[in-house]
Amino acid sequence: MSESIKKFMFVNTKAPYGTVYALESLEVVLISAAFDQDVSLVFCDDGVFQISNNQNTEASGMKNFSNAYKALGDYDINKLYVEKESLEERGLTLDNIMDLTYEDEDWAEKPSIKLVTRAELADLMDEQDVVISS
Amino acid sequence: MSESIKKFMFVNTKAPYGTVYALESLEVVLISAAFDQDVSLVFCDDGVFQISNNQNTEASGMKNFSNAYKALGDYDINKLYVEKESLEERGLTLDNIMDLTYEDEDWAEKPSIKLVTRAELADLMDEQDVVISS
Amino acid sequence: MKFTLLINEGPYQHQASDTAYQFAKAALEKGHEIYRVFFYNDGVNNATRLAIPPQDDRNITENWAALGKEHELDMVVCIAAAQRRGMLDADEAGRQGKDADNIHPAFRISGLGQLVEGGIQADRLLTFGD
Amino acid sequence: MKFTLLINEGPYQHQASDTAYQFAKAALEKGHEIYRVFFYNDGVNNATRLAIPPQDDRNITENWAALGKEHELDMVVCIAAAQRRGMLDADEAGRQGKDADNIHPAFRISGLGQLVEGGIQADRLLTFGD
Amino acid sequence: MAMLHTVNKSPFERNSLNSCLTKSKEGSSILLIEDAVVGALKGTKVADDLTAAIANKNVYVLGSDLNTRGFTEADILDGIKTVDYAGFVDLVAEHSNVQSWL
Amino acid sequence: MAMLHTVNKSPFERNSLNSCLTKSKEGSSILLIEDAVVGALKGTKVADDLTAAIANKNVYVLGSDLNTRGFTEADILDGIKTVDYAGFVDLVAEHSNVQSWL
Repeated sequence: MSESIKKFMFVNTKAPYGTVYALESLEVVLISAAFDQDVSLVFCDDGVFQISNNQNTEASGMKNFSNAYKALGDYDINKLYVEKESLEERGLTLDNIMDLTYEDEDWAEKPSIKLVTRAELADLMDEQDVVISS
Repeated sequence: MSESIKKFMFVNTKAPYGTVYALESLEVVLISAAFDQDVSLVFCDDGVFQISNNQNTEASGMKNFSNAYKALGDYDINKLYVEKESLEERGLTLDNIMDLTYEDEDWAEKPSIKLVTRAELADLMDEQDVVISS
Repeated sequence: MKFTLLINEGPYQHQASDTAYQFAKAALEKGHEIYRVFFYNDGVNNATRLAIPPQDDRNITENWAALGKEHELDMVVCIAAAQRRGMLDADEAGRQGKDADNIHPAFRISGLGQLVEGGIQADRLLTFGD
Repeated sequence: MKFTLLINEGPYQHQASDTAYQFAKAALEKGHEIYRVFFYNDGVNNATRLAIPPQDDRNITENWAALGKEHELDMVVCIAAAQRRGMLDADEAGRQGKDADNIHPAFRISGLGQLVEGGIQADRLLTFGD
Repeated sequence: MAMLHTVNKSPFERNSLNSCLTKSKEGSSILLIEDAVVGALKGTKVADDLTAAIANKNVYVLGSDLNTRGFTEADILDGIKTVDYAGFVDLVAEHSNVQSWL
Repeated sequence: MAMLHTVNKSPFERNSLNSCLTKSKEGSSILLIEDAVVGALKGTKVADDLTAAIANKNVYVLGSDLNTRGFTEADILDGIKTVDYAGFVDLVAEHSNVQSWL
């Protein structure tokens, strides 16, 4: 097998907490950082709720794992694509989404989140080597 | 507790085989016959596919349990409501549905399946004591 | 009022068991009775005594077990659904010639009739599923 | 061509494991290689050796085990997902102080890195889920 | 007494809220729990369906599940009431029966 | 080479077929498996969406899953091709990548 870098895309389409997919997908993403691949994340459909602000699980007893998304930048995972149409259909804007950032090579803080249209997303998906959806 | 008979309704909303709910719900229905309650079944939404004709699992390796619906009449479970709108939305008619029957007290063979409208179904659900959906 | 709860999904994968647990706790705090908690479909997987969830997460089975102990809940695992999915108690394992068992002692294995009977005896039967 | 298969649902409740099994069988018959089968989420429950499905139904775990033996498949159960759900092998049970274990010997427990590595090494990674 | 209906899945992902809305009677109550709570948000593509439902049914949302997903009462449609688990229990007790739309 | 997309849930129950149709590119292929096969039937409320997709994408259905649910090739929309598991394997091998819409 070639030792070249592969493009891995994790596509998150489901709301968090109602099912475990958001949490366990994030666990794969964090592990993938150790493999020096070209990793990107997509939040579309109900996946946009995974990175909504102010998640508070106190009264539900669920494990709040939303802070772990903030660690992605430290792992050099900084290509997080949010689908514009998915936000709109849910009455959301980028103000509802966590302010996720990373530090570039000059230690400047940059936004990790890129708003993309559905058509742009289709192009991005088309150029991946591995797509893991949930 | 009162010893009076309760109205039990099993509401089947999901296609068979893709998930286990159809099969395991049918197992509850068959057991319920032993309790002399007033049992009825509903097939609505994708639940109508549970009783479609000619199910053939040979090439998929799934367990074909469709014949068990034919046994319902022998257990005196003969109120099977199929939602008309659900059939229409799926391009189906009663011709696609198994011909399920029971024998009445005079040994005459009668149809177990009753086609009901969405509004009639809402009325039927409203008068139940126990509704178990899947 | 008497409630019977039906839980159709396993732990962690779906919120169903968590919701049912929070509902049961709230109902008991309000003085209602939980006549039975019936675990069906993948819900039988809630009864494993072998789970080791991360330290910072809830332990769903132990939560049920503790609530069950405090309120003497009748927590029933469907035998047919359990056999399909590899959930066994020691008796079953012995009968079936299996070399291990995994059901937590807070739960008991029984037949589907217990679900129907739970529906008959309780004032309300609630389903928690996917 | 080399395939890695990812299975995210448990046996019987969802068709995912059946579909993946049929796909694997067909791929092997066509001369392709299955680089790895990775069981994640509730998919870990496919690895139980304690299941007793009805006589007239398929035995999903034994089907995988037989296919795995015939083709020397690398069938990996994610350790983190397995711990959450009470799936353990004898080593894990010993380390964690659990009094039983339930993983079929045809499967091995390992970390999530095996999934990523499976994606890197294979020509195609396919996901079977809910 | 009228029926209580519970819905637990997002209306953007599944059809179960729609099934519930079209098969529940006037005067009945609907409680959104788990992922279904996002259906109660303002300005969504299902907001009109919910607003129509509020006109002749009682619609509730489980507050803890709303908070868990990052939202509060301020984010949901006018006319939808928030309840906690104790309120969920009361709703079940006060209605003639409960049906889960799965 | 174009992508292969798989969909495994009924379009009457879930939104995943719609997500796939709106986020897949012209010239790509879509394979309906498991409960999604019912989306290929003639005369359904999603038939227009599928017919539109057939115009610029290749749509396939897994025959064994269709048979399992009581239907055959005669019941599905013109332009949708039936494949068996060997054909499923070929589709995966022939396309540049595969994405499962869950």
